[in-house]
Amino acid sequence: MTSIGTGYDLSASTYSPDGRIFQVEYASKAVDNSGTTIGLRVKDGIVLAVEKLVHSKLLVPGASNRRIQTIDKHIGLATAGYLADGRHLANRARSEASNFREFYHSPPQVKDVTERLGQYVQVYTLYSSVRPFGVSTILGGVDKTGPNLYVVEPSGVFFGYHGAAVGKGRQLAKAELEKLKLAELSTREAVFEVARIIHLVHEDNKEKEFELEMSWIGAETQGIFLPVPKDLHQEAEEKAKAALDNFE
Amino acid sequence: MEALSVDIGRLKSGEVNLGTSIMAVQFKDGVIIGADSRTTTGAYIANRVTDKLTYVHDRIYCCRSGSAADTQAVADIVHYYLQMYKQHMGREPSVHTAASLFQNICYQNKDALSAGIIVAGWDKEDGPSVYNIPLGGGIFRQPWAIGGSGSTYVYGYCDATYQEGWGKDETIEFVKNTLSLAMARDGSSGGVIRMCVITEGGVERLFVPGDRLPKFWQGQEVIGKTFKAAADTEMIVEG
Amino acid sequence: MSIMEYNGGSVVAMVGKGCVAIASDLRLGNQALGISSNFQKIFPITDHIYLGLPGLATDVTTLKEQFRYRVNMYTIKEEREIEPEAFAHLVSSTLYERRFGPFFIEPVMAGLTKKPSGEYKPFIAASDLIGCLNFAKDFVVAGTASSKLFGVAEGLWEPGLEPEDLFETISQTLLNAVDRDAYSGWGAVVHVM
Amino acid sequence: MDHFPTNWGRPRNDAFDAYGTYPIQQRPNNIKDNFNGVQRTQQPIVTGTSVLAIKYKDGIMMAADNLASYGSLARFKDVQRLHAVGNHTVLGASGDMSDFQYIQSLLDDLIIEEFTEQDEHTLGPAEIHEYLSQLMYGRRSKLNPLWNSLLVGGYKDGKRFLAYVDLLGTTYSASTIATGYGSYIAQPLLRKAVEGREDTLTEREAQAILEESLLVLFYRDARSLDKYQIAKVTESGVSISESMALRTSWSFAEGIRGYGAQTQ
Amino acid sequence: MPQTRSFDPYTENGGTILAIAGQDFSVIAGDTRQSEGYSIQTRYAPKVFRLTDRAVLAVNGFAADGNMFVKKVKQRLEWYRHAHAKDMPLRAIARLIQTMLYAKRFFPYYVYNILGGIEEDGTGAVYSFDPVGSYEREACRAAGAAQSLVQPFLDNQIYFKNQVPAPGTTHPAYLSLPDVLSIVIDSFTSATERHIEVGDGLEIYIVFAKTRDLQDFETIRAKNVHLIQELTVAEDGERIFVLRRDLKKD
Amino acid sequence: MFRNTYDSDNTVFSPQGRLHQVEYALEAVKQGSAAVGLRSKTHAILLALKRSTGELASYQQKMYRIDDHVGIAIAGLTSDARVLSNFMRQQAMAERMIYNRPIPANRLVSSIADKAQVNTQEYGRRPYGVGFLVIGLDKTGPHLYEFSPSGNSYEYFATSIGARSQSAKTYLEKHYEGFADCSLEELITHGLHALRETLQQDKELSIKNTSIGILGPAGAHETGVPAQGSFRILEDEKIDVYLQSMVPKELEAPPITAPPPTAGDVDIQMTDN
Repeated sequence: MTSIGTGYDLSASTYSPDGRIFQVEYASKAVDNSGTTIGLRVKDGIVLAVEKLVHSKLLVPGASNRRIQTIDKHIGLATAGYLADGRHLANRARSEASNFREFYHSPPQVKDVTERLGQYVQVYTLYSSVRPFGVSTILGGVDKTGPNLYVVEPSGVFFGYHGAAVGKGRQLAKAELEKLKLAELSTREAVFEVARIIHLVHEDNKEKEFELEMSWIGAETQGIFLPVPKDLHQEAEEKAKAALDNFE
Repeated sequence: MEALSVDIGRLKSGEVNLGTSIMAVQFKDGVIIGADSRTTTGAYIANRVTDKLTYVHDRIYCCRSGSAADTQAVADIVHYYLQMYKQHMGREPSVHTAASLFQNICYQNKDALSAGIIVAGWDKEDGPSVYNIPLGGGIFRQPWAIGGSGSTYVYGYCDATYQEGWGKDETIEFVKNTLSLAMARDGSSGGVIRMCVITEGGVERLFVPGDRLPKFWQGQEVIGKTFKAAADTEMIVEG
Repeated sequence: MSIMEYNGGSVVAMVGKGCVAIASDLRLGNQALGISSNFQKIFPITDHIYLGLPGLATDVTTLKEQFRYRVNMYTIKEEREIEPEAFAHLVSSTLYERRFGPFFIEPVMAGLTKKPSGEYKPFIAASDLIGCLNFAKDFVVAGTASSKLFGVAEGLWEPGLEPEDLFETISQTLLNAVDRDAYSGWGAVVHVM
Repeated sequence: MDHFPTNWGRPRNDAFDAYGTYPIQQRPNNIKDNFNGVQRTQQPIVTGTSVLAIKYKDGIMMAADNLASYGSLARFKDVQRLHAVGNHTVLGASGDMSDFQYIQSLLDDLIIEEFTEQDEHTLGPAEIHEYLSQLMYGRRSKLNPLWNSLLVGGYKDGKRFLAYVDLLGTTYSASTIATGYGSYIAQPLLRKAVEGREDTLTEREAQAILEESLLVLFYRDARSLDKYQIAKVTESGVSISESMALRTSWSFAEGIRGYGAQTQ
Repeated sequence: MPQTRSFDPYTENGGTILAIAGQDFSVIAGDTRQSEGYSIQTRYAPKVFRLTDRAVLAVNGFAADGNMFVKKVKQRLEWYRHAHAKDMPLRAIARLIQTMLYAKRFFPYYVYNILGGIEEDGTGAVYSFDPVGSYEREACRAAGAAQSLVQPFLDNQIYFKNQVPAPGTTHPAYLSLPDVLSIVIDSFTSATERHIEVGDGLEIYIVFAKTRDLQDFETIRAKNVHLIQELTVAEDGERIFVLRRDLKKD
Repeated sequence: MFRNTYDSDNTVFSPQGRLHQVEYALEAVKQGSAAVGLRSKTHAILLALKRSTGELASYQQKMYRIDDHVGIAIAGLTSDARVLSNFMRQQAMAERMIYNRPIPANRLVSSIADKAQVNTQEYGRRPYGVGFLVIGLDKTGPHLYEFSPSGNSYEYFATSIGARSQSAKTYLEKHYEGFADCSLEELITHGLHALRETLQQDKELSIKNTSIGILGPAGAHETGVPAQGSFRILEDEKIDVYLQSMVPKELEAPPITAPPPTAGDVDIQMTDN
């Protein structure tokens, strides 16, 4: 970042001489500093997981303070970066999904919502009067084309993935994801894998407390995006911890 | 509770009326849609060879009844939306999608429009399907649908005749007979029968000239005249 | 504007213990305009019957004469005074003669019937404008203040009233009812038998 | 010129005046609406008839036939007029079916919105009914009503709920309710069978009461059908039955003879 | 021909309400039947509503308008509480209601309102309104389907109209609570007898001034424990009760 | 003039991905006097320290009623608080109008958080300069939330905002595990102890400078509380009894003295880490 302080990095509406938009890059910085967020697209469904870093032990664990949001019956989203920006995007995604339903009288595909959300995010990279979103968004869901997983970056670009990771531990997480045969995994199996990976990447950030948050959609949830049930969550977390101990 | 009398026409002054007989039937591999060809202003036949089968997408057509201007405008808008849909989403719209677009417009503008539309076609998700969007802008999926002023005369015939599991040929016969019967009793319907067979493979147009319509009882027995036998009803395949 | 409200006026009759009472207002109006404060609408029929005729004033006069004539004919033919029950039916049939072009009058009658024992039994009745009779055990009302009369009467009337109490009850009923009726009022008259 | 024989010799019908013989301002359909010239409020077109509902021991039960009429034409004979709203509520509609479909899509949206909150707060029947009341009253206040009579029934947190709302926004709740023709024909039957027995009626009894009422309605309502569905809402949620057929009886009529001289 | 089926945005739902002001109390009552035409829609639809500890509003006419109006009044009172940390005084509520009704002068709420309660000076008060907001403070008022039946009766019994006091005496300036309650009950049983839209149930709200001795009421209360419910929220202020009775259901 | 190039505008990220304007807004919250919130299984309560500008001035209001089931305590710019609390009241009333139900407290908090987020992203606005503690009571029990100008909101067992709130938090962290089973009186005493930690050396809690907001059934010293346990604010004489219940400071376990946080402290929570 040699151009810092040259004055070309103060607005999203300014290019640097070498054609970069620094404000978008800086927004990505906010994402890179946050807890890791993972999404898995497997045989029959999607699992989203978040390493939710806990800044105070006074926080109520569990259902409140959620980082994974529900967008439609069959679509969910998890963000890394500024939580408030993430909620803003989740609200936008909900209204996009709702508008789609109103217009076409049928549920949107994950791609439909992702495309519209990508366009929305991109608009915030165009003007000096706004700043880009400080979040990367993983959208996942099951529609009539099957399970789908996308990541929308602060720049507004989006790609489809089999497995995606954003946030601080993304490198290690991606390395782990690549080892999995995602297309053969069931959603239930994916829950265990994703729990293990989150615990694994947290090793680098051990001094901070964290909470594992997971949601899923698949055959077992009748195609509805839901938080992973308590017993399964607990089982996955215990196995993850055990695996970690063995690893060490 | 008083009985409701529905004024099917609801035309504005001077409006061109599609007093009509239209129909769509789903079968195993696709749908057949059909319509008469008469357009009237009052009692005057403004066009005797109208084409009332309207393309809205590659495998989706609609049959229009009510005001010609209204239904054309609506079909144009839906046609536009479906083109945009394909370009934006990169996939073919479903019949349900097309029917929903029709329904949105018909419902939201129900005070201004007189439009009864049947949407039919073939798509990957559901295969063949037929949707009926009657006057108020409701939407009803049906295996077969009839509409227009002529339809009121043939509900009984359709109820008695239609059967599930038909192939293409039986379905064509059904459509042809139904429309002929409707045209024979409804003064606002007549002319020729136009049909489209919509399947995964494509759209095939069929045509029955006005002098080759299937004939049913004509009333001659009572009058006692001998009836000049019409030529065999024969179908002419266009193109 | 109903023709029944053209001239205004109201009548009420009540049963007491061995007595009856009938009362009316005295107003004659022309719609909202007051014309007279001394317009009689209760008429003696026999020594034991009073008839109240609220409604269109011209019909009040006509009917009063009509009934006088018919009661006289009855008396001559029968050589006896007409009983209240019989009179009620006379009223009814007289009105029904004009079933399809009625008098705009809703008569109320009160009387005493002589029983074989020689005692007098209270009798009241009312009719609609085409002669449907209503024999009540408590009170009957008619005229432009009828709904008000019903309300007050229902609240004030009780069984077994002595003549003085009956007088007070019917007076209060009529006065308070016509005070809330623009078409009735301008004085009142009460008859107790 | 008028080519319609039925119109010859009659006052002119100016819906069509091909040669413009009438000055425009005199044409009857050019007379402006008293309000603002916009013709907004029309009539219901494709309509459903009565909906019936009662409270019983385990919750509420609701019934409606499968007919959507077009005037006197029985146009759609497989229409569902009972609609589940979330897990605690069922909605039954009579009146205009396109408006009902619109209401259904609003409610579906609302339920998704509520689902996406994922916070243990869900809309129960009372909330749905209040929402619909505001919707219906709001539309009537714009003189553009949704032409329906709706019943909302449900069971949540151990409480039964049954209430009505119509195109004017009029609301009420009672232990038996019937809309449309049913309010004259079925409601007295329902009251007699249910009032005072809300807490003891079994599911079978409740269903029998509704079916009996539907039967009477089928005999006496010319816009009804002998195909119907029944919905129930209990502790365990909403369930809507498949279509069922009424068992009607006619054989008693065989010997009945009507007007005119009889030979057999 | 374009055919306009005109839409009438109003209906009437029957029922009757009344209110009577005492010296240091106020009584507001209404029946609970809701009807349309000859159909009884429900036997229990309240028409009388507690607004604050010292104000009760009775609404009658078109039920949908009535319910919406009460809801809006309640929300305005809630804002008043937010802004001033106290309940709005009765006479201010009366003026508020006028303003709210008149705001819809050209598409009125088709409802007759009667507001009853206790003024800031501790007196019992009744305000009555027409549908477009004309209002007046009175000692008593009846409204609704049976207004014409009940009002002249109240004139007679409350205002002593057409009654001449015995020589050397005067009419009492205020009636006692038991007297008022029996007049209310008589009014409704009478109206039920003679009006088809009145009946089923009766709700009588009673509001007492802060300073009032409730001894006479406690006697009544003891006899009707199961019928009377207290609705007071704040302590050391006005107190508010509701008495529920059956009326004939035919 | 500015501390760095990236801190004068809320639409600009720093190269580290930070939003300085938002961080400064969080400082505004710390300028306000402290508020403490905590909850048990049955109650949620707020305690706040009121300031006055001088002997002759009245004390600034710190608590607002939003609805029967929601109350807030504020720290920071009072005028911003009024805008947001009015918005909350509107939301609460709209919920009652449309659904006839009390608005779920978590959604109410989210709605102002969403509002605040917009002010961190668009030019020509500034982030709100006020933080809220929000208590709510619903079917799922009592709740306590914190709202901050960054557009974040969190649910806590107990927490504190405002000047020297870190000291109160330290107290709460030490004791919070026992709060769940506390009676209302014990809960208030804990709250007062926590609030006391935020006082300057020479100050004490008094009936004049302390407000207590309560949701939940009436306590032993309360009368005239509606059965549903509506939100009420206790001030003046009514809180004397609770102040009396406090354990004098000297007698308490050695106080954990946390150094007052400085600007740019780790305490600033912009991201969730």
